[in-house]
Amino acid sequence: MSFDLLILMMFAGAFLAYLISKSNSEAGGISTVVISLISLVLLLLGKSQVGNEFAILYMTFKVTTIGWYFSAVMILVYSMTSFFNSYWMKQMLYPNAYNFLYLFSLAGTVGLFFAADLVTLFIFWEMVVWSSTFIVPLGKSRRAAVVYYTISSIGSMATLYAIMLLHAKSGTFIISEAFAWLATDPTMATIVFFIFILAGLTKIGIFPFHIWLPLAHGSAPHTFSPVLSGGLVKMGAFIAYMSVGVLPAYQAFSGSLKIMGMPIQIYLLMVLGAISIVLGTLMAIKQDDAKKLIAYSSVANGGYILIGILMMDQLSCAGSLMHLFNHAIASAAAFLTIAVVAHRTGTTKISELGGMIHRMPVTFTVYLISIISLAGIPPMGGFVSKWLIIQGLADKGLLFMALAAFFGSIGSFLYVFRPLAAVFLGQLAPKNYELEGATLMMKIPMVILSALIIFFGVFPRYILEVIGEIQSSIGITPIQLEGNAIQAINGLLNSYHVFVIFGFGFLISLAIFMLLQKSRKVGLMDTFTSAEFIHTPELYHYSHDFYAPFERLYKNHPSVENFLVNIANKFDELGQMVNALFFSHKPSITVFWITVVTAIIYLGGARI
Amino acid sequence: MNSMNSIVDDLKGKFDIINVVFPDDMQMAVDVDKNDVHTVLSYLKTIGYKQLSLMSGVDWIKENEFEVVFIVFNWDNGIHILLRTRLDRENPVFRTITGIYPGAQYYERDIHEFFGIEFEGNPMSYKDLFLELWDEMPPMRKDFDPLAYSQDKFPERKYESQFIPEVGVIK
Amino acid sequence: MFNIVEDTQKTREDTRKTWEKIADYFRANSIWMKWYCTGCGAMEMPPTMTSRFDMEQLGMGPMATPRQADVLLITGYLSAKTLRRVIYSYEQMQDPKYVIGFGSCTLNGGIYFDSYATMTRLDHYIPVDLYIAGCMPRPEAIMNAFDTLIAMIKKGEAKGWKHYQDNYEWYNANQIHSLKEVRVKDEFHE
Amino acid sequence: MNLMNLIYAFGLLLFAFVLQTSITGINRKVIARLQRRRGPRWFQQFIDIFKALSKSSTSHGWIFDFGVVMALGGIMATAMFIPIGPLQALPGLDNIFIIAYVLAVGMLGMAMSASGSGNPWASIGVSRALTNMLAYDIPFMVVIFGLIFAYDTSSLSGFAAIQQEGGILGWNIIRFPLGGLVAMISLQGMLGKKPFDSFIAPAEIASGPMVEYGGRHLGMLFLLHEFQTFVEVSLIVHIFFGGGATVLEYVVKYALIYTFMNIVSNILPRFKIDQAVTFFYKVPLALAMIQSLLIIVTGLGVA
Amino acid sequence: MMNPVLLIAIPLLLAFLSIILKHYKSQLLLLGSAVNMILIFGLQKGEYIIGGFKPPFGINLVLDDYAFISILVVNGLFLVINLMSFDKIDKLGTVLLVSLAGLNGMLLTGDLFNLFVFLEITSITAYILSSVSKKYQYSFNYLVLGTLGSGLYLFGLIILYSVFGSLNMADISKQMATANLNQMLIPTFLIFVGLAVEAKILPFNGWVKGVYGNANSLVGPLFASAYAGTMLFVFGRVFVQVLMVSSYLKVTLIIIGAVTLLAGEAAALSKTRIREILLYSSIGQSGLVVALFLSGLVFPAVLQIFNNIFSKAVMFTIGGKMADDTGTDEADELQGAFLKNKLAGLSFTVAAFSLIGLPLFYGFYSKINLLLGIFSLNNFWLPVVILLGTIIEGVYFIRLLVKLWTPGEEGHISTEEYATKFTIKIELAKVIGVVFLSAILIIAGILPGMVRNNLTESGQLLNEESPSYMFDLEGGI
Repeated sequence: MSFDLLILMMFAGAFLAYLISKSNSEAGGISTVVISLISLVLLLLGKSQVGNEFAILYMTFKVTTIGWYFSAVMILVYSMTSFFNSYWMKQMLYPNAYNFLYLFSLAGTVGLFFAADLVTLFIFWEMVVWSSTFIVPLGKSRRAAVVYYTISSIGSMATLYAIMLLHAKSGTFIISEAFAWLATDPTMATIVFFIFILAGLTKIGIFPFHIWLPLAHGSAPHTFSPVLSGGLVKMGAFIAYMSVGVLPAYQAFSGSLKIMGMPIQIYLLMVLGAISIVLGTLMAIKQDDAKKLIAYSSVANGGYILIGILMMDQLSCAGSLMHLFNHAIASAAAFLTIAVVAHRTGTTKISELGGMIHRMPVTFTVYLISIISLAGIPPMGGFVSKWLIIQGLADKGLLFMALAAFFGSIGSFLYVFRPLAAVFLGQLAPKNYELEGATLMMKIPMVILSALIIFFGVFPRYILEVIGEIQSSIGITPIQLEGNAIQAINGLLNSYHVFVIFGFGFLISLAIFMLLQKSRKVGLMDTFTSAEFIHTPELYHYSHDFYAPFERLYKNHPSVENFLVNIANKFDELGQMVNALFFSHKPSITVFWITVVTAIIYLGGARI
Repeated sequence: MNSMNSIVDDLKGKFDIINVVFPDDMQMAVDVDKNDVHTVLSYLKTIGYKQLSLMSGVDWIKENEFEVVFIVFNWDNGIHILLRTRLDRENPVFRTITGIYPGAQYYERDIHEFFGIEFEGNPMSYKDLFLELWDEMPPMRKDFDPLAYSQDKFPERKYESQFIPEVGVIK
Repeated sequence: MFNIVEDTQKTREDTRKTWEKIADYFRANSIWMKWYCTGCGAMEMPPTMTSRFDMEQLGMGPMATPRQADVLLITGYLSAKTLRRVIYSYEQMQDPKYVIGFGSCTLNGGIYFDSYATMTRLDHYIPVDLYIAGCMPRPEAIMNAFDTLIAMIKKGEAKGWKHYQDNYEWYNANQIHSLKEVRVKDEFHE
Repeated sequence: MNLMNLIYAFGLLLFAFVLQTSITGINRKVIARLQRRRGPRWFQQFIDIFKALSKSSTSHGWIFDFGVVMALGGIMATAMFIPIGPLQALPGLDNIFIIAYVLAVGMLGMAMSASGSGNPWASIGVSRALTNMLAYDIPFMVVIFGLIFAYDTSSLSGFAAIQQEGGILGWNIIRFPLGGLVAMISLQGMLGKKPFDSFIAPAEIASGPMVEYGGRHLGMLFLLHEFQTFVEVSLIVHIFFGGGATVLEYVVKYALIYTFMNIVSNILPRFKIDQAVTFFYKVPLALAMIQSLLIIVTGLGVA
Repeated sequence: MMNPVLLIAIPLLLAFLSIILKHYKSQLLLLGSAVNMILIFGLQKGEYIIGGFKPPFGINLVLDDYAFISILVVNGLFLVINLMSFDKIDKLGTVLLVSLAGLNGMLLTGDLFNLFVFLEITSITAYILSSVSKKYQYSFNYLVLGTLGSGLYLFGLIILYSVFGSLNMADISKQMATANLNQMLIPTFLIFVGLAVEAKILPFNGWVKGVYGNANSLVGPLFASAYAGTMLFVFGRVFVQVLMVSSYLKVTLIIIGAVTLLAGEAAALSKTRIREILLYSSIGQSGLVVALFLSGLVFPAVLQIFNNIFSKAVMFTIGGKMADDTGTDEADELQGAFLKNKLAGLSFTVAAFSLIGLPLFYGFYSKINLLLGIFSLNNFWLPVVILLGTIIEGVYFIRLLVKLWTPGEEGHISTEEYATKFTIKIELAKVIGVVFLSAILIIAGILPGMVRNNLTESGQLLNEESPSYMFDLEGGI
């Protein structure tokens, strides 16, 4: 099926889902599964269409490998998450609108990734923004939607400016031509680069635009948070990729000042990425809401992705493109598990939960696998991509980025472990003794995602081959693969072998364990209590202020959120000032202003 | 000493003081009727005796009375006042002072547990504090026989030969 | 047919015994201790551990929790309240486990023999492998006791834990008689 | 990679176990002498481990067991990557980052198992251990980063080979003394020795993560600890002390470094957890940054 | 062939009739506007002389493309709004008929003084309409300022007449080309102020708050779409076709427009009442349109006027209706109001989206075009202002929409129980009307070629080179 039909079909599917939900909302939820899965299959089968061009109305499209790759990630996340939709229909105020917007935003992203001209790009970008904006308030916060829209629209308006500026200068909207023109004009390239990438930065949640992520991710409907974090955030990565890869940034900036071998323009953005990593990590560590925690982890991972993409080299760029896939599925899986917990217990507060493993072992396992990937521990996918990024940084000697990367990497152990320990492990509260686990419909996507996480961790070449194609398409050396091994300039990673050795170690360990005396099974409350008798499981559970000593070190940190809120308030005050100065109940004020303006005009005019 | 005398005079002028003794420097023991305790304590608290250092009981079994002792302390002049009152041993009921000194909570539970004195108005005072699952007579009463209790509850070791000759005497 | 079964059972029993012997060697030479210092006697432990007497030369060392420990050292008097905690701790230990009663109080109540609150005889409630008499015993006596315990383990005599398993009803009845209930609920768990 | 590699790796694993456990035992003796005690026999550590393995145990659910197995398995897998002098079971897999992160599998397994016991002491201990890790790993990684930039390799054997070319003056500890110092301090943190052992703190949080372990679980954790120590000390030997041209040379270096760290540990008190973090971010991290900047910007010390 | 004067005459005639036929006022009004609509399609472009004197001496009506398209839209909206709020017309039929005549007159006339006359007629009807809310102080303010504005306009006109000796638009336009523009500063500016009062340009618009802020579901949309649209069209005609503006004044006036845009949007951001938000948004939009006209970008300006008046008609109808029913239009009190009125809510949303300029809606087309136009003038600061305004506009509209659609407390899932306790029953006529209008916005957004084909000619009439983004099926860029 050619992709123009695919995009149209997805839009039609959105309307279809709306109609189905009208009669039966749960059937509508299931229809989102069917439609997104069909789209996924069609997209995956259509890999051979790379290079095709087509148009819908006045919008032009071109199928590229990068677009195909991004679309695949996006539809995968959407389709997996859609399995959960039907369970939340009852809680939604507008189930049919939810289903509609859900598929509509998906179709929008696919259109965005295949756009051949900048206006089409912008059209789909905005469509995704407004359609997703209206899903967010169905959750826990109205403010989140407004903040989400505000930050997004700052980015998209900047991008629109850049698009128009570029058009005014180069005379074309076609992406490849317009960007190619910039290579000749470094000043304009710098301006366009910074303004254009702003949309990407806001969407990835790079400092100082990160504030919408915890708000929107944390309070969107539980079924939409995985999509926000796993999917929509990646749109920003796409824009960043376009600004560095398609816009020949390194070529255009070849004459500019270099810091540690990097053009200053790119280095500045990398610093922002590094700040995001550190900040996301620190904030994630102190969150009490599991969803906000994963949202901040998305900020940190966004920093990795941005740094990697900005490098635009053989290793880091490949790592970054792979990381966005790994992060997409891992964070979607993590959000889904939290959704299961929220579905059963009604809360996502870490301090109110505990011992869920005894009621939902599958969910726990999925969470475990996803956080291992998020933290970048072998043999999961997240490790391979982080390894590539760090090897790339080491190759260039970008010390400060590496510092942030290490901090984010080790720090991620801290924050991913917190829900593990406090939500899934530890004491189970008596009120949750009878809790049920995930249903089959919920288990399917979670298991598929975990399987993918492991599969691409062990055999990363299947994804790196595609990335290699992308790299060659923009003229950088593709990543080198030898069988399962990744051959970097300064290191070698054969994750299949690592996996085998890990399995071998595990088997030895298991053998030791099995050969020894059998253990006696005891209850959770039969633990060392300094010989005190404790009968209340809830109180015997460590979940508040998990990293209190560490959090104390930065509890008085400055916050950019206050600064942004202040700016917003300034506009508000400006409005009030306008209101007070010009709009009173007395006409004399207006007469006064007419006099003043007339006088100014007259005096000014007299001088000419 | 002057200040202590003035306090005594002050108290005597205001309340029915049964007896005043001075056990030590900076200490005085004041006996009052059990109905006056709360007014005296309230007054003492207002003039600076803000700390309830101790509250305890004594079993005067021959006089068939319990004595309750309140030791209050003034941080400004360093004087301890021991306020003492007697209760009927047959009907040991006393009104709680937790309204005046909230910290008396645990003392009242202690005294209730060990002497069986009841504190009206303090439902918490009926709860166990030190003794878990105690079901005998309160153990600090003089007519309680701890040895018999111990022999009943905690079986003794039977020695085949007497290691210590006097052991029988002690018992 | 019948014989084979008997034979395999016998060989299995033999193997088990051999393994137990080997294991007993390890157990004797590596005794980790959890001490339960209820009243007095805690002061005697530091000299036993440090350079003067150095119990590490016997392969002994202190441990933080009963789960990790092999021997429970109970020093000083035991009130009814602490006895409950001792039993709880003892039951949390892993087999094989040993108990040393330390000082007169655990032996016969010591000077608190007539108290309404302290028990008089520890082996009534948990199996005691070894008592150290005295009020208080000197570190020499403690080291001596450890030597004895090591010898007992090597000989397979320190089977108190087995005794507790086999005669649990008796011990439990004693516990119930004296304490009514072991796992009490105190006011903080209402 | 074929079956022979695995068998070979298993052999090296056994060697590592014997080596590290013996050295631990000897070190207990050394410390005892330092404190004017007689100390245990040199094979006391073996006795302790086997005794723990021989005892009965309790389990708090499948994650409690699985975590221990995963932890030991992960650490053993890591140990298999480590070359011992010239011996290397799995050539090409001794990438520093792989080792550093596979090591984390073990840590995660243990942390998971500990929290799975339901004991809050364990969770507190894990939280401290992880915070500690965030403190000591970053200076170490920064130094390693500089070295990778300098040598364009990230394999342990590669580092060792480069250093062996220059004799004793080729050792990175000589060439990059600041980095070496940082690495040694970080090693102290990695080994969980004083002053960075607040996550064990037996008197304070009842040995933290290990609070619920007894019997075979505890024995396996002891095994894990030996392997972990082996991996961590080996990292330093390979990266900063030129590895070993022969097994003997390697073992001698290994033993000396471990003993040195142990002695240092025994004359120091314990940091609180936030003090440890502040210390690591103030001194070692600054030194590490200086060292790496020197390498990257000036190339000072690079052969 | 019809004479466009009928468009003015028929409403006036019916207005007299309606005084006699008291009970059929609203029917007559509908009849009048419907007849007008039919007449419009029979019109032929050209110049029509009234009273026999040839211009520049006589009064003439000019029906060019610009006038045609504006008359079509204004009359159409007038009809739709009256249909929607039929119940509110009641006694206002006469006034509305007169105002229709005035509006048509303003759009058609080719004479500056005649324009003044129609402006006065329209203003008087507007004063009366504004008093429907019974807030007489605001009507009085409006009256004072409106009169002042007309007075200044007349003053400017007098100066022009004394200079050129003519009031005919075409004539003045011709003579302006050779005149010293700096000498024309004062009359031009006075005319600007006179029109600015009606077109709601800061700082001459003190009356707007009281009048718009209390308008009901009939008056609100009428003011915000028919009146505002007419004023802006007239402004465009006067300042693009008739008067030449010196560069100094042009920059100043553009700045005034830009400031109006930003200040209006900022003021809307700080408001919580629905109608206040809308009125400040209208002010901002007027500023934008004025800036565009003065920059010479007629085509984008016309697009933007359409965008504004269509959207505002929808939004003011619904906002006014809410206020009519509940007595308040505080967004907080009305949260979840769309829960029971999904179609109306949807139309409101579409209108808001179009106004913000989100793709798939008509507003995006006009936004792209106006940006394209401004960039083609090598003006790089005005787009920044416009986009900043767009961001602010988006924020407050999204905030409002989120509140009206999804009631709820922070930290709690949005459920029906938080929804407003007021019941709002939007009549079928209104629903059909707003859905019709918003459907136009969507269709024009998806297929902007339709709009473009109808509009380019009128754009080219006033301004020779107006760039436009070719939204065609061919995809030519």
